[in-house]
Amino acid sequence: MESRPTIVLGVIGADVHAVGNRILAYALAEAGVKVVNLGVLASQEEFINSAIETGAQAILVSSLYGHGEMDCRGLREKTVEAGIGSILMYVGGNLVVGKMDWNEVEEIYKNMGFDRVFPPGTLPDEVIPQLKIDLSWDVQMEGSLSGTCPSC
Amino acid sequence: MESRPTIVLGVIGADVHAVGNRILAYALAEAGVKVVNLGVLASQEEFINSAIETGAQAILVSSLYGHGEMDCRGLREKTVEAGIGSILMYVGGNLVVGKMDWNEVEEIYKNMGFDRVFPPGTLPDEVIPQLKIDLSWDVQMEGSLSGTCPSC
Amino acid sequence: MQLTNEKWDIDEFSKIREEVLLQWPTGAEVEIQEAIGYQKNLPSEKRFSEKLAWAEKTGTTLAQPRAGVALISELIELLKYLQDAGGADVLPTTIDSYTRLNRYQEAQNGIEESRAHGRSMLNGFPAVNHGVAACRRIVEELNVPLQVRHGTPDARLLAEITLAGGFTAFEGGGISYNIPYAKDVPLSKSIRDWQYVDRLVGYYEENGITINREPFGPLTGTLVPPCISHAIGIIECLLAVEQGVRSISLGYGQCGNLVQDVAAIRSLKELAEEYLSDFEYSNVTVTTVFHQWMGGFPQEESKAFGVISWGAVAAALARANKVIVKTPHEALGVPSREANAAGIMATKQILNMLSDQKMPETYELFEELEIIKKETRALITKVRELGEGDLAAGAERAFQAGTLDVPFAPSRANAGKIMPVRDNRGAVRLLDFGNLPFDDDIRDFHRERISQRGQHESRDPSFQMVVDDIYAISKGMLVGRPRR
Amino acid sequence: MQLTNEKWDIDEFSKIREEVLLQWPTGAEVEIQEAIGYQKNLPSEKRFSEKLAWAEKTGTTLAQPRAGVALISELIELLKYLQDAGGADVLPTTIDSYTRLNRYQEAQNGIEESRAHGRSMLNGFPAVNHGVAACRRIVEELNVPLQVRHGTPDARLLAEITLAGGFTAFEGGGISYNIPYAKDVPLSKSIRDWQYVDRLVGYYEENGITINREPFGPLTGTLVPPCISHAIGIIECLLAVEQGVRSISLGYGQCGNLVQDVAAIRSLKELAEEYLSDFEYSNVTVTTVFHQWMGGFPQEESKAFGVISWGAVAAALARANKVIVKTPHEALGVPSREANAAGIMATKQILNMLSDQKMPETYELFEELEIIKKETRALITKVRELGEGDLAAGAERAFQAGTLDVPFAPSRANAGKIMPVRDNRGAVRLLDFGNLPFDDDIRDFHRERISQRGQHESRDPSFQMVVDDIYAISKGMLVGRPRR
Ligand code: B12
Ligand code: B12
Repeated sequence: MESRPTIVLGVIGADVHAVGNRILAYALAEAGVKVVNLGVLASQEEFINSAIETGAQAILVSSLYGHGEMDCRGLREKTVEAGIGSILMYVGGNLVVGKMDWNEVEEIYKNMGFDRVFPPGTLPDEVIPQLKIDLSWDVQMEGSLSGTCPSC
Repeated sequence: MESRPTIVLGVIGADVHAVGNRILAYALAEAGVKVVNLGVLASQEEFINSAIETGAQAILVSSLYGHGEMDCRGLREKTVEAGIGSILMYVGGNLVVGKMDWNEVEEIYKNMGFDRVFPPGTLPDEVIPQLKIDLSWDVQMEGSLSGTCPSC
Repeated sequence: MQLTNEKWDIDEFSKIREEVLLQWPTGAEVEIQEAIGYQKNLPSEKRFSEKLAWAEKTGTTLAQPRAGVALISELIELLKYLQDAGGADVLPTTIDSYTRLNRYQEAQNGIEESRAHGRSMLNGFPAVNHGVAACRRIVEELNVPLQVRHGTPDARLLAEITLAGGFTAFEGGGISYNIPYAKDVPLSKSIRDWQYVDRLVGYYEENGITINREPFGPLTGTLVPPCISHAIGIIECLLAVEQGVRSISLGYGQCGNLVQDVAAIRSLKELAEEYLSDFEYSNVTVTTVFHQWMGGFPQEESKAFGVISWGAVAAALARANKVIVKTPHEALGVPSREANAAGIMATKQILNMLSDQKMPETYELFEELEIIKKETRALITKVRELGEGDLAAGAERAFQAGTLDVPFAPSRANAGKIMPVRDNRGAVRLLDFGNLPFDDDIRDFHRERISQRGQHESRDPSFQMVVDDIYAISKGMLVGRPRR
Repeated sequence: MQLTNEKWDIDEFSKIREEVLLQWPTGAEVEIQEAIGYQKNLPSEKRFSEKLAWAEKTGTTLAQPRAGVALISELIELLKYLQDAGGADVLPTTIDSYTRLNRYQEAQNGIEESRAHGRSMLNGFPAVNHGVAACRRIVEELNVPLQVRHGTPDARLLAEITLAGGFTAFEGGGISYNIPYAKDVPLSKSIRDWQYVDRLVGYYEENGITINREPFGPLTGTLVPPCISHAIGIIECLLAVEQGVRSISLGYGQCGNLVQDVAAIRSLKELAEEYLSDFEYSNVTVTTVFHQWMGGFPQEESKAFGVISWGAVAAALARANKVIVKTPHEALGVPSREANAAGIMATKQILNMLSDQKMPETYELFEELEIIKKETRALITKVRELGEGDLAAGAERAFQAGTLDVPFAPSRANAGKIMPVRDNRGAVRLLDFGNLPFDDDIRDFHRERISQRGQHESRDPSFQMVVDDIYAISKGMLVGRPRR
């Protein structure tokens, strides 16, 4: 595999929570990932089309605002239809409306076809090593983040 | 029954919580009750002896510090032995160690022979009308408390 | 049609109104004269503006939660609980995210899924779908004033339905409900659509019904310096008043440094009144709203109570007229009704305990007050300049030019060039001014404060410092000190 | 034997010591030289005095819970939880009420009943019954310093056992653990018994082991004016230092008015250092302890969080070295470990968020500071006068004369003539001065403040006002305003 993997990142549905997305994009880029950031209000189609266009190895979906269940349903099926059915898919954020038992939440999203499901408050430091394993790629992280903001 | 009932009031056992006792004594006196106040650290014997000496119609036991269960056990039996077995007995305060279901607490104390059991935070305004009913006596309460402290 | 800050002609308004009411079938339920009659019959304790006037007169800070679920009777039950068990002084109805983006069909699906799942699948109440009669049922079942809280760039139909439905206050504005809540909506459109809302409110006002309007102060909720939200709030206030609004509440989201927060609330009211008289508007009542910390919360409920309580302290000492309350579930999800009530109760305990205490008057407070005023005036002056005297056109151009700029906002209309960071005492300052029209005095002030922190932490202020600040409160701190 | 403030002769001490160790079989386990050796081997992170020195140096406020249960392994589990999940900086072991009254047989029954019932039937840990080895197990299982917290008029055997058991701090004093905690114990006895404890601590000190001593600041926890607890704390400090104690923490229980609370903590340290140098003691380290509200709490947990948080704010802004944390279960009963940890977490969230913020320096604060100092000095001067220069004798006589007097205290040694009440801002003042030796300036100050409140409430200050104040915080207020 190429030394710099490409991933598609975005906040799905009618969700406008932009802060976590900015930080994820920044941290992933700092770690050497090529980040295609759709930003907020991203539709399922945008995720799929960008993944195809850029030959991405993973799709990272955020949903913060509670409608994730409705917004994410069918995404895996669409990747299959589009011929990228085996692409790695992560989802994270506040994935359901309200406080719900985490095991149940994880189950709901795994059943939808996500490979990994991340709870509220996940830090980039916890995502990047996992991505490294799942994409068998060498992370170029040196200590913690530094430098200036690439996207702002 | 005499128009001013006499009651014995005190904080049982090794308990030194004095504030609620002061206020109860004050409020009962203001309402026209003759209060024999044992204060804190009162033993079962003191309650019984005072009740006999003063011909009291009721014993009001406080326990705040959590050892109430151990301290109150046997009090009803002692009143029987002393020949005042039918005297009205109230207990109130923080009656067990820790936060416990109130119904259980009430049950424990009723089984020990208390006629009424009062939860934490009971106000004098809630006790006096009850006492009035149980002693079928005319409370002389006019509005809320007023005047200066009798005991301080 | 050119965007201008001028009171809409009633005919023009009526023409557009016809289209608006056709956007969803429930629009047909709105009959303005009948609605005015309905509003007239509401008892005064259900009128937001009257409750605010009482709060102002008695020096009380009203506590208001956020709350909304998909279905009507569940919403009523929830709000009753917050009123009775929680002791909320005024109530909200928070609108779901599909409605906010006018996706009424998706909201409809959400209603049906909620019925099917037996739990709310929507993060708020889809008032448009439910319609006028449903809103009135809510208003009638409760004893305190109700406000619509949302985040809708085009809230015209929502306003029509909820005001006809008896709500007496309506949050939002053409900037504050666009920049943090949308990606592709042009400011010219959202400002115009909010002129419509304000014109509607003005129409009620002309007919003797005061509806309170509240620009959304916190914006993105994340390290927004007071001058930014103040400038936007005051501009929205002036735009609203031009359309006939007379009761305005201006909001501000807690930054966390007590002196800055108190100075922010005070300066907000003083500045608004200054501009209102400068623009020669009269008979406008301005009140203030303090939002407990709007950024990321700690996950532990007890820590969240700490954050909530600190917000309550600042609201009380600032003598804000209203405080918007967070809950111990904030970091996790839409709160249970118990968690929501808990937030209100913790807040009110503090408000009451502090109601007789005052913020100490110091030079530091005065200095903070002055810098906020100076910055805000600089931002508004530039808007007037760019608009050649017109605030509506000016606001649009200011965002284009980046002389108004909101940190971390998703909107493409926003330059996104400024970068806030905390100083050594936790006050929010600017590390990058972007294109803000600030003179050297202001810039030096910020730089000096930030460099104090840099020295203290032995590191150069950078985006890493900003990231640390974004996480700080959720990790139990205010200032994001470097990890050891 | 006449009560005097003089360092005990070692022979006299040793003689009494033999009797003390015979009070309960576990006394035989104490071997002082071996104990000194054990203490010497404790790592410095387990020494209370060192943690306090670090707190002072770094400007940190340490958070400490109260906690104690009947059985050893349950206690260890509880304390570990508070350390690890709660984040307590220093830990307590709270002793049960039977042990506090030297009723070791009843404590023994409590242990057995607890084993039988499977829940703690005691409100604390009966350390004397469990003995030295048990204490060491506790100390060894935890990573932070441990203090004994109790309320024992005669704590001689308790001190012997727990200090030999590796505890590095010991709360209490001859006045502060008598007047609020006993009815019939003469002050001459409790003061002497505490001279014993201090002499024991002094002996450890002479042997290179610093044990921190902390007079119990809050007394009855109910509307105690700062000058009363300050005077008592400083006298106990001086008595302790005479016996060789070198690490002293002085406590104060929150009254609720921020200015008064901050002034109280500052004046406490300043006064203590002033008197120490006046009495020519040197090498004494004085730190401060702030107790979150010690009177009646609200029953709702969320409201309790509000009270806890407000206490944390005052502790942080006062820069107290340590804060003693309440829990959301306070009004109900001994807290569950989760509730206890929750209190610590809420507190630490606030402490951290405020660690970089300062109390504004105002004339009001200065005025409050000065009045507390003036009052405290008047009380201590009178003690010196009555004791003809001797503080121990003077303290006893001062209580007899009512020139030292604690509100709502159960002890017969206490005159019980003073009556505190809140002023219009919630600061605790004196409605009745009893026999306190205050000049007209001080009296006028109190009267004026109280009369402001009377006017505001249109009622004459009376005992009813005091009763209202006693209930106020538990009913969600600070000042007990008349019910409408
Ligand atoms: C700031 C904020 C806002 C701002 C957003 C400004 C903006 N445009 O960005 C404003 C005020 C506008 C806002 C609006 C709303 N919000 Co909001 N908001 C928050 C808040 C307080 C903080 C979010 C944040 O910025 N956190 C900081 C960042 C750094 O963390 P993050 O977003 O969690 O992201 C991190 C991780 O989650 C993780 N992560 C995220 N995605 C992914 C994906 C993958 C693959 C991985 C591995 C990791 C990962 O990594 C990120 C970086 O560390 C949260 C609550 C909280 N967390 O405290 C509520 C919250 C997310 N909002 C919520 C809601 C409901 C709304 C509204 C609907 C209004 C309402 N009803 O109250 C609207 C929605 C508008 C819309 N259409 O989306 C709810 C969601 C409820 C739910 N899921 O049950 C929350 C949880 C609050 C609550 N408890 O009610 N909000
Ligand atoms: C002030 C206080 C103290 C002061 C007391 C000063 C004094 N001498 O009076 C000090 C600091 C010394 C103290 C010490 C201790 N305390 Co304490 N204390 C309190 C506190 C905070 C307030 C009590 C109070 O004054 N309330 C105000 C008065 C007006 O209300 P009240 O006492 O509840 O009384 C009213 C009602 O209960 C009712 N009532 C009371 N008795 C009766 C009887 C009848 C018949 C009726 C009808 C009504 C009634 O009417 C009263 C008037 O309205 C309570 C917690 C709370 N309530 O918030 C803990 C509390 C009572 N203390 C407690 C404990 C454990 C102790 C200690 C053992 C120390 C420790 N381990 O922490 C020692 C005990 C010493 C001893 N031997 O007794 C526990 C008891 C735990 C339990 N039951 O599970 C409590 C509940 C705190 C807690 N949650 O841990 N305490």
